[in-house]
Amino acid sequence: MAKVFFDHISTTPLDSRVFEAMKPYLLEWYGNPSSHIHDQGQAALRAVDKARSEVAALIGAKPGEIVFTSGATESNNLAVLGTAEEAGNGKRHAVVSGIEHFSVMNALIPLRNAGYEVTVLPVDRDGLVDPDAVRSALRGDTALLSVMHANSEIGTIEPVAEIGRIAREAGVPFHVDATASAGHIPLDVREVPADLVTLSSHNFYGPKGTGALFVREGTKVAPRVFGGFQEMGYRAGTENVPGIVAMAAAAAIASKEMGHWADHLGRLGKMLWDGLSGIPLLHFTGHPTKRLPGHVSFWVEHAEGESLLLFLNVKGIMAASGSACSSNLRGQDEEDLVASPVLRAIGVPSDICTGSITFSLGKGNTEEEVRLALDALPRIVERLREMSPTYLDYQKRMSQGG
Amino acid sequence: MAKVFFDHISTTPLDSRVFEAMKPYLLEWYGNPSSHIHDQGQAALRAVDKARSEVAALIGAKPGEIVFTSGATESNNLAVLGTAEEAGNGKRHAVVSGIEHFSVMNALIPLRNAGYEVTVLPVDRDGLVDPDAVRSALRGDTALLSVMHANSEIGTIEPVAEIGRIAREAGVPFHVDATASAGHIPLDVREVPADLVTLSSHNFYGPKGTGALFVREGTKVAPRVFGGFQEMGYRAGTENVPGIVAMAAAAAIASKEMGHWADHLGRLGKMLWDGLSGIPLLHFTGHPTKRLPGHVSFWVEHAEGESLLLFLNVKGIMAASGSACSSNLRGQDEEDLVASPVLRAIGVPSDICTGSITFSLGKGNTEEEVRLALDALPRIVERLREMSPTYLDYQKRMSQGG
Amino acid sequence: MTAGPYSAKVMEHFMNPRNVGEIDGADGVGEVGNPACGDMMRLYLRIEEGRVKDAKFRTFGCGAAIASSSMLTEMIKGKTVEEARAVTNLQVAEALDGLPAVKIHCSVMAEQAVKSALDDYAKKHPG
Amino acid sequence: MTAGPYSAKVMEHFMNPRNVGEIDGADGVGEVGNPACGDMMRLYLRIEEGRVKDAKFRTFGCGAAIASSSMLTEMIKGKTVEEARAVTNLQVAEALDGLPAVKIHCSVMAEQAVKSALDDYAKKHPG
Ligand SMILES: Cc1ncc(COP(=O)(O)O)c(C=O)c1O
Ligand SMILES: Cc1ncc(COP(=O)(O)O)c(C=O)c1O
Repeated sequence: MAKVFFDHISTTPLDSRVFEAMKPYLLEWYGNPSSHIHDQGQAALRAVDKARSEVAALIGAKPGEIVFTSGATESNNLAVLGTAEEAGNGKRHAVVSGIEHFSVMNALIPLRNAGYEVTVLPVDRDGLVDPDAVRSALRGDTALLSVMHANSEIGTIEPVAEIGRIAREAGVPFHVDATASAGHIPLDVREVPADLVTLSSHNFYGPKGTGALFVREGTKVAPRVFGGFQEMGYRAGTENVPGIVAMAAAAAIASKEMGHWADHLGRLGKMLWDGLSGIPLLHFTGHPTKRLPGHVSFWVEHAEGESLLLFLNVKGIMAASGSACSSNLRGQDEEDLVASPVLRAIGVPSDICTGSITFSLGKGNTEEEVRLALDALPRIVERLREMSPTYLDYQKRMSQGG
Repeated sequence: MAKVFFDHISTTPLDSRVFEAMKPYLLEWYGNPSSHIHDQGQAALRAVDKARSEVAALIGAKPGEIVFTSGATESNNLAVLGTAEEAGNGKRHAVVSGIEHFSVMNALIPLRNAGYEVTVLPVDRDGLVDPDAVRSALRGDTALLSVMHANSEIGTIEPVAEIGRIAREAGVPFHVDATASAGHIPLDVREVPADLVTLSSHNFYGPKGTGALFVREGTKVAPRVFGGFQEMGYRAGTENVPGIVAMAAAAAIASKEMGHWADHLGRLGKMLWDGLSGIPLLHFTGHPTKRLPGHVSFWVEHAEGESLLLFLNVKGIMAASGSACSSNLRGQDEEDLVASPVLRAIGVPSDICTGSITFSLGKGNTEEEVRLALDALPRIVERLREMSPTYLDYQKRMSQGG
Repeated sequence: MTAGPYSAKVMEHFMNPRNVGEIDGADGVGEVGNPACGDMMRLYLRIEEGRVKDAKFRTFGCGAAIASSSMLTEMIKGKTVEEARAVTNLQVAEALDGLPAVKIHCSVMAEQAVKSALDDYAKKHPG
Repeated sequence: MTAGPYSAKVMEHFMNPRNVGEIDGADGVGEVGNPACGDMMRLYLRIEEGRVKDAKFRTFGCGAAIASSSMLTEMIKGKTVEEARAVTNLQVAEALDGLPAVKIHCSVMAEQAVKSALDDYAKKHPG
């Protein structure tokens, strides 16, 4: 059976060119960059330096502004908590959008415990943050503003350039979580006045285990990991050399090819969107045009999300409900499966949130695969609805001319 | 020219079997374990679960007691800071040995800033911690004791079983940094009453970017990375699946083979030690017998360490001065190159610390390579001494019957 | 080894659920759960001579909810009212070769649905 | 591209240092640094008719220290006393095709060694 991967927002397959770039640093050049007195260490150090330039180039940054981390979660934590720590005692206020990822939201918990005030900005039905709301929220004692570039679950792209200018005016450090967008749509820190940008290797065809935080020259961030003097003092610990080399290779490929990918994914996304429009009681989520290419998200009434995804998987189509975290079977309670904070933030009624699906396409997907999904989904929805007591009631209401 | 890698304490080459185990999780099974509703995510989740059992088996732990991290530094930070946070407000005292790695020592900085008292235990000339000193140092308000299993720089193996029993009696959580020892010499948490143990993949023929912390059932550790609900809540962030699978493969291999490796390395180490004994004014460091197999460390008078290492590298022999961090050319100042806190702790006079070398052998090294080193080093030492004004003065003193 | 988070048995019942539907003029109808909580089950029973003669269900919910519903109907058909009432969620879960920990509540829903339907039957057929 | 942390020029001087040794009855001797700080350099000068006729050194130190010493002796040989005194650490570092930032102090040591040796010469040869 054909296997169709439509869950690129949770992770992406490794580009084979990235694997080839990484391989020598697994097999041949295994040195520790801190042990650079000898050939092995020196090769590792040079590889990390080169990688820093390549990742910097993806967003128009300087090499010295790139701090490698273990992933987006660590980068987001470092941005939020590291900046708050450096902001000084007087500044104890943080502003974030209501649709930030858990790795931003939950990093606020220790801040709240320490007495910080947090302003959570609402978003509109399409998931957009209103720049004017940002302007009103920023205060003299605001230590940090965090607004993501694009949302994983609903695909909406935020007006970060405009928001950045507002933050710059107010003198507030501005963090942009670009986990879902980097390597897919352009983000240039020479144009977007962001002070901190989170990048995630495994979201643009690089491997898991490596991320980065852009820290603009002059921005103060306290380290969160203590030990040796790696990463210019921002992050201790022996560098994940093969991971860093691979992330850089992925960044270099994305820098060159993301325009083509976006064209291709834009076409597939439109085809998928148009095809899905035919399913009754299906509602798209996120902004209709300001969205990630190849990202199509929606919820359907009278069919539960997990069942839909399970059925799709049996038919060879792998998708998810948007944020991998919010479909976490390993969560402490069932809450995880039901309540998506993002869908709540855009006003989806909570009794139907559970029928949400995100199809996130990647550069390797084809029209044929979109057709497979368009063929499978309506039947699956139909079948689950036929089993659902709520759909039965709905049909009765309708036939009674409701 | 033959390339001889004698710096296994900074990092080890990846075992080719580990690479083979890792490869499918880079190329074929790229799923995100949190997206486990579909085949890709499910395969990733199962791989991580299996890996957890394999790593647990290396130290006799239960799978649920293994938390994967990005490396030893993060594990040490989590052990120290996570335990302190859970210890409660009354307990504001930490005890560590004087030869812990920076990732333990520097994790104490935020604790000190928060008003913690820290007792640093002295070590003897061989680098051994005295269990009686531990007993006297532990108090009613001690939140944590941290003593490493083996020291990277001087190879000494600490009596962690005995120290653990003292900690257990006193009811103090006991952390053992086993970065340098795990996978090389046995450590079984059913016998050693450690509550927290740090493991590092790249130190036992696994890749960089993955480590683990053993957290004994019932031990309380607050997370340091906030976000999704991965790693049983101890550590947020998408798992480094290939890294975790690889670490587990390395652990499984080590579990089986470490006895053979130790025999082989014991032989090579003895050969090296005996050969080096012939160099005048050379002083071995660390305990003569309670030491890591294949680890030979020493300092020589009248020859500077970096020059020795540089010269050795030119001759194809890669070694380091023990802790990769303490030879960090990228440090903020030259201090890094000169002052090794470990050598100071064992009482090596600071004006000759700079001539310290650690030869750390690995399972792939051969007698032939040891012979190469034994051939090269005396000449290098001789040559550098001939250039040194201090050696000239020494010779004059000697010839004057000094 | 199955591909998904569930046992082969769960998947088999999920893909081919038994006894989906309604019973016209059922002797007992039970409804438990709530779509806002992610699942809802409606169970129809035909009771004859103190035995469950027929059982049908409609469920809105996850794979475990649907499989539990299907398995439950299979398990209670032919049982006496008392035996049916005694079926526990653990029996349902076991019959499905186990459920993930966070999905146990789905089998609880099935157990509650029988009780609810039998209560309805008792109300309609007092004495 | 060289293998180590240093330029090919540094490595060449490190492996084949020029002018290692002493000058018996040197006209000026300078000593700077301290083994406790990781490096120490002793410079011997033979001065004739106001010019550096010969220069020899002994250095305890890292690769950069040895290469800087070697390069320095080459640079000052033949220079007038004034010219030799004017040699800066940056000229030494440049002549070596650069030094890592944390190693610049090694070239400073070389510069100071000349000044120290010339001070010694001036003291011994007043006027
Ligand atoms: C927008 C966003 N930020 C951050 C993260 C965290 O990424 P990771 O789990 O790779 O650390 C995610 C993951 O889903 C995300 O969607
Ligand atoms: C004893 C010990 N613990 C911890 C570490 C930190 O390991 P990593 O840099 O891989 O995080 C080291 C590294 O040299 C070490 O020697």
